[in-house]
Amino acid sequence: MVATSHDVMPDIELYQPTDEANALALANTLGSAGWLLAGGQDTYGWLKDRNKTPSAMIELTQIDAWKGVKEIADGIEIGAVTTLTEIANNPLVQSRYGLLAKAASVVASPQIRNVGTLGGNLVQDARCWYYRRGLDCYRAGGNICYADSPEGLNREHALFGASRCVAVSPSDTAPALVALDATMVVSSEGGQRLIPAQDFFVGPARDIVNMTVLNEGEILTAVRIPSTWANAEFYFEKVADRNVWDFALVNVAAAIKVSGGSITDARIVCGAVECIPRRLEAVENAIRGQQRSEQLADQVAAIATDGARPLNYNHFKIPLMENLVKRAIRG
Amino acid sequence: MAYMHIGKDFVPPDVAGKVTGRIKYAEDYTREGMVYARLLTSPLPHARVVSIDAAEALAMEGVFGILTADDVYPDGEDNSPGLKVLTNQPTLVGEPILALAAVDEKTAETAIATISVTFERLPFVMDPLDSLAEGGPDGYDGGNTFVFREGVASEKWSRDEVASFRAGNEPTAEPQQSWEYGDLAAAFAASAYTYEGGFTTAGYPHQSMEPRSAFAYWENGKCYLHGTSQSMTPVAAGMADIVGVPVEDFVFINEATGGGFGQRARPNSIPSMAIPAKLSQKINRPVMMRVTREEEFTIGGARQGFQGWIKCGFKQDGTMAALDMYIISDNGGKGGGGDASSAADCISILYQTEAVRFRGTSIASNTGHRGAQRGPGQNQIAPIISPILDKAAEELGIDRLEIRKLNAAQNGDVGGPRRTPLTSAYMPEALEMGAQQFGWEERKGRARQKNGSKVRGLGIGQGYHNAGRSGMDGIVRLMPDGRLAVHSGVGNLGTYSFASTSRAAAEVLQMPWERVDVIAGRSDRHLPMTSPQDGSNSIFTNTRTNYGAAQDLLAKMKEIVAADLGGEPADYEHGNERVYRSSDNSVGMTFAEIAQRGLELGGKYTGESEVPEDMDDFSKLSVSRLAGTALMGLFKDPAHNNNPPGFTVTFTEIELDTETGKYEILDMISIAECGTVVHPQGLANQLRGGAVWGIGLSGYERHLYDPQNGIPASTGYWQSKVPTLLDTPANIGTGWVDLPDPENPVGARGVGEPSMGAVSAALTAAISDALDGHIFNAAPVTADMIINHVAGISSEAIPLAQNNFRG
Amino acid sequence: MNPKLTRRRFIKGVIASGAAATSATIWYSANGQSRPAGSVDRMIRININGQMRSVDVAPQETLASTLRYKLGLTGTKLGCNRGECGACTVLVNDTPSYACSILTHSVKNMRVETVEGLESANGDLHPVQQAFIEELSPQCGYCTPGQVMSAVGLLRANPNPTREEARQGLAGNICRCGSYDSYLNGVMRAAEIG
Amino acid sequence: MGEIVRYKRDVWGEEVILGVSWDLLWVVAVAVLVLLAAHAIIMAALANKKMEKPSAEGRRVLRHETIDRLFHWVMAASILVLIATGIAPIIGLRIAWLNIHWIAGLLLTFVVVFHIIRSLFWQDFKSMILGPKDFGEPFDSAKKPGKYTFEQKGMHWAVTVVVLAVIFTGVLLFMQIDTPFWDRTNSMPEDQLGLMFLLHGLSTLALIALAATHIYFALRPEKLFYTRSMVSGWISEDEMTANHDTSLWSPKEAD
Repeated sequence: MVATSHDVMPDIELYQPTDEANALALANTLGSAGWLLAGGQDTYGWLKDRNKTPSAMIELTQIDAWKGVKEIADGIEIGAVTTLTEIANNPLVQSRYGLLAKAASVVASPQIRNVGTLGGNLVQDARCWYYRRGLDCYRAGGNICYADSPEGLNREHALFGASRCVAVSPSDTAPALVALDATMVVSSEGGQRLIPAQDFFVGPARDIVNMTVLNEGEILTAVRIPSTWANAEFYFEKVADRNVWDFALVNVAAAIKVSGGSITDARIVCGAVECIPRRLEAVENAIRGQQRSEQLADQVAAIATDGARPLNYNHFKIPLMENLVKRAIRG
Repeated sequence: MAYMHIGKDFVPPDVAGKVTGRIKYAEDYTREGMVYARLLTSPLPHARVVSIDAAEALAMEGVFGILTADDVYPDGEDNSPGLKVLTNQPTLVGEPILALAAVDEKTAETAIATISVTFERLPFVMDPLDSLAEGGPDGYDGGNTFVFREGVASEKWSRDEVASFRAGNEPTAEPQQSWEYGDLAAAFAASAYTYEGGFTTAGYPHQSMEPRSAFAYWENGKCYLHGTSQSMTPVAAGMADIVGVPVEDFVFINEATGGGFGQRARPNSIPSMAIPAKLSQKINRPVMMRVTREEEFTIGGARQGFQGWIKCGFKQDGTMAALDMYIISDNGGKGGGGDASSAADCISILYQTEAVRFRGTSIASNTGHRGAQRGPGQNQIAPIISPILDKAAEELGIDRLEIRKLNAAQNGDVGGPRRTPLTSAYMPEALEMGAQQFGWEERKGRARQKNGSKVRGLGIGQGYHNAGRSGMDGIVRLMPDGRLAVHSGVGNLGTYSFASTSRAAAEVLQMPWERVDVIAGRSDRHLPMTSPQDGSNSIFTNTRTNYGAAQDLLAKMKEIVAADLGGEPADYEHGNERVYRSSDNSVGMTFAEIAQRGLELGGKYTGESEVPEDMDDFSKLSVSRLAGTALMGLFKDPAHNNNPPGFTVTFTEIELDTETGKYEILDMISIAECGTVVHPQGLANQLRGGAVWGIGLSGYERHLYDPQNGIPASTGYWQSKVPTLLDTPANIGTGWVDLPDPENPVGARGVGEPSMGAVSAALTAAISDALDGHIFNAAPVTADMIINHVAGISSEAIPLAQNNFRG
Repeated sequence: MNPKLTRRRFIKGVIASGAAATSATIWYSANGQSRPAGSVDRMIRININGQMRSVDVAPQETLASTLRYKLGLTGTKLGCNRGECGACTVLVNDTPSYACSILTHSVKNMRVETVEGLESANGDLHPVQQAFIEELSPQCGYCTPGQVMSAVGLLRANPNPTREEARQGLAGNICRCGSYDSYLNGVMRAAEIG
Repeated sequence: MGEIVRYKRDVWGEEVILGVSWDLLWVVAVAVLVLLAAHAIIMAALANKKMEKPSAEGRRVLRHETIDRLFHWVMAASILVLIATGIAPIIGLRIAWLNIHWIAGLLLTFVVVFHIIRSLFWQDFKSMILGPKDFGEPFDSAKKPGKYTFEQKGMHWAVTVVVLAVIFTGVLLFMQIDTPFWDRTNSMPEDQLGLMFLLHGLSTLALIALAATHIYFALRPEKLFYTRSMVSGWISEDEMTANHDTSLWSPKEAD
């Protein structure tokens, strides 16, 4: 029984495939022993700490086919290893899907956005510090949750959908993509599957050790955003302790269609309140067809937190979440 | 008075190396045959090492050896709670148990994983109040507190007393330490408004940018240690002792230090530097010990947290008549401090309180290493007292600036338990200057103005720290080429004081700066002993020593000239690097000529005789090694009497968003009252840096340990919430009163620490202003606390629990 | 390797399906597989500060380790080694990146610039360095090389930034001394010096 | 591989039990299949030694009252659901299994408690007691049992022990999750918690084996009439006299 503070990368193989087939083949062969490496901003800490011990890294950023923003028949397609900086500054994204540009621009820090990718931001692992410390909690395959214990520090944990594990979705871009009704393009040697953003993420009740439905050998290669929500009225806000390098206490992403002052359609999603981005369909239904106004926002905000089950120290997320939803509806 | 150097900006000798990356920190050195050390640390918050089995590790290829506490302390560890080099009695998770040296760090880490240590688990505690309660667990072996000169002791209150204290009531139990002046009862009786309540302040980590890495090797019986420290000579002397080598055989090399903030001022707060030295001695190889960010968090130290009760009485005219304060300060698992008493001292000086009673007890918790951090005590209390002052002003119908002015310290005022006179004080002037530059009169109408969910809040804060010491040594040399060498024992921690204080000597001799060499950075450069670079004392302390040494040098120079050219020394004056007869400028000698003459004369002129008796042994060693190399000026600074205060004032305006609990700092200006300004750019940096620290203190910096299992959470920059650029205002205005202090030859006092307290005080005041005067009685005031307050959710935190970020 | 540790990893491997055994060889033999072909070659040539340097780089090596421990470029500091402080910021194809959180092999075909590469051939300091001296931007100096590189990167992309743009540009570098304002003043001055 | 117990590190890095190694699931599955297959083959081989099957016609006697039959099937259903939901995450099925699992567990607990009480006070408890003389039964073809055969008693008591173990550990683990009735305390020491998971796992494996065996015999042609009796309650007088000693068991007429 000893502890040591690890700080250097352990021995591990590195593969740098330059074409899709090769990458998918490697992912398939290596299975759970192969670590998919994109920007690496959620990789090196795990490896340096020796809390995750794959035997090889498969670098995906050398594959040009998985980079960049391009127009498709219905909307746009963004390669999964496109950097967050590129997305935040891309004219196409800025002009039609400002929601995503905004979300990408508030992730972590400039240097992290310069190498961090959209795919990486979407599939990043839970940030619960107990889990990150390498403790054998539920999410690490153990049989206990240290955060939701009588004295556990759970200020930053879940309000909804907790099942043994109370970790939350840490991503800023995920709520934006769910709000934009995006589709995840998932490839493997077996072929390709298209998964609605909303179904891409999975909570602990269904899978307590993974945050997404990706199976071994599968790679998220692109994200498609339909034209349905292009140029809708968008609202994104992230509230965190620090204005750089922090994860949201709560964030909100909303796409709202308004005509003649009344809301014709809307998608509102909150992050950091559940293990998956939480779509607020009840709120959407409540505002559809209503005049967009301060009063409307005040009326429906409470619906957003129906069924919230706060832990010992995260009650504040309830008013915060309601306030952010209000702001999204007020616009 | 017109100075040649004092009050002027200059280019410190080290700054070029900093912008080019050439200047070397301990971790940047390398040496033939260098091996790497890694630490095995305690996984338990409190335990005793029963046995260590490292056989497998030692047998591994590329492993050179290990160092344990038994190697360091053959006669066993003392039972003081001070941080040890290595320990068999860990009182916090992450405390170093042994070090292993290997060919590279990867090998070292892998080898350490094979070592098995058997621990005896001991009870541990995270919240000092839990330990204080009857039957509660103790953080130390055999007690929960440490009594100076007596050792570990046990302080226990009845559970009811603890519960009542948590509820915000005055503690009734006997304190460990107390002091008092004035008639408290009468003062409260005379008070028109009295505030009373419990409060907490955060203890949070220093997180200096440079981890306390160290590198050491031995050569010809001498130990060379590349380390990191705020101070040079005091640490060099102390480390030699810890390493166990005579000071003359010990070379401490520390050209630059990546931040100190209090925790690297003295050897006993950075004993880990001895590990590579000891290990290198044992395995006879140069050893580099790179300390990780996580290790820097656990052994790098944190400020003491407070759990306190405060009662303040104000007379009808706004005078602060009475202060009664009771503080439980968190001693952590190792280290500790006297922060609590300093907090009361700070209020008594800042607000010239008529009657003060302080009571305090420090209790262990198995949470990290605690010690001095920028304004230890003064800065914890600043953000607590400020909103209370505003509440009093509101209740008594006095302007918030006025109530501060009328309580402010002025010349002739005294303060603290011993009613020590201040060397000088111009706080009302500082407040006035700040008010002018900030535009208090015009702005105060904006207070509490609402705009949608946003509310304006204005705040005024004041900071204080005792800022000057004396009794240290000075060594200057006039070289044969006429250049002036100022030997500085001051550490290079980023304040540039090691250079700016040297300018006092250049000032005396009226030497152009290009002709002056500051000798520092290595203990074998023959440096004078000085006081550690803590307590904002360097400017005051070392301008005195350098000024005095230069005066001694100048006297000797005039003697030499008078002897050669006739007349009395008094007949001569100096300028343009010459000493010449006052009556006839043409009769004189250049500094170079005088220096050469001094060398010929030797004796007292070159440090070979008449060395001041009462100089520190370390300084004497330096002088003896320099003897005969140049014309030397030596000085032993006599002790001064009074308290040289460092004061700052901050005005700020914020816009607080009641829906998110976040606020934007719209404007901030800090004014220093620190005597004559020696180095304007350096002072501005201290004011700006203090501001960022103040923002962290009142905002969100934290020191998280799992209350259930005692494992550290906020080990990195992200989790400790160190303020980023975008958390600070776009501009931080700076200014200074710039009136000379009589007890310093150039009129200067220090200021590094108070700048932080003033800003955090201004911010908590502004937050409370924006929330209609609500007082949180806590620092930090986090977004979730504000949201809960606005939403009317009663705090979920365990009452009086410190900075645990629980909603 | 610690047997306990190995077993623990094994356990995690089975349950969390997150991890395999602790070293490539163990894993492959345990699974009776041969390692796939195409793993990277250690010997690479990489463009550092305008020079092609040949260096032996382990597959897992971070750029910071290569720079500091293989090439002796110790101007690049390790403050946290976790991408949480910015002290190790270098330019990769003119883009500021954390050298502690990027693999050397990932940038072997790119231009890497460190603080050591900024001075001109005749030894003149870069305008940013000059301005940082004039404004006395550094305090302890440990974060300075990172601040310098972020500033240089910013000014290359935007030679005349507003103060707000400069704030955004330097936002990814922690300065524990709190010298942010002084660094910003330095950047604005550097933009003037040009 | 091949371990019985899985370990993990507790919060301080000390090794503690995590639970049973689910590799055993396959071991048990294979073992049970092999044994039952072997039994089936042997029975088939012995089948030629003809003994005429008692007729299901004629007078009917009551073997299981409705309430007991109901109990049996509810218990059977809940156990099958518990096994299915418990295994799902182990074999990597992404379903929200936990709620179904504890609800079924709760149901099982209730019916078992009900059965214990009823059997103690309202049923003929003696008929299920497994005495020393019962052990001679298999070896003496002349000897006939009372209401329950030696095998039936054996199975009953084995299931009793295993189900009680599953319930006991299950209830303790139930305390470790949030439910509509309470928020978890989550304060059981990690080594105890691991032990509970281990026992829960081991007893589950045993239960799977027993359930499989039970179902197998219930479906064997020569025993099918017992299964029928568990559905409709009666067996024929022939079946009774052929398999039971009426001096030890005299059931009342089935209506």
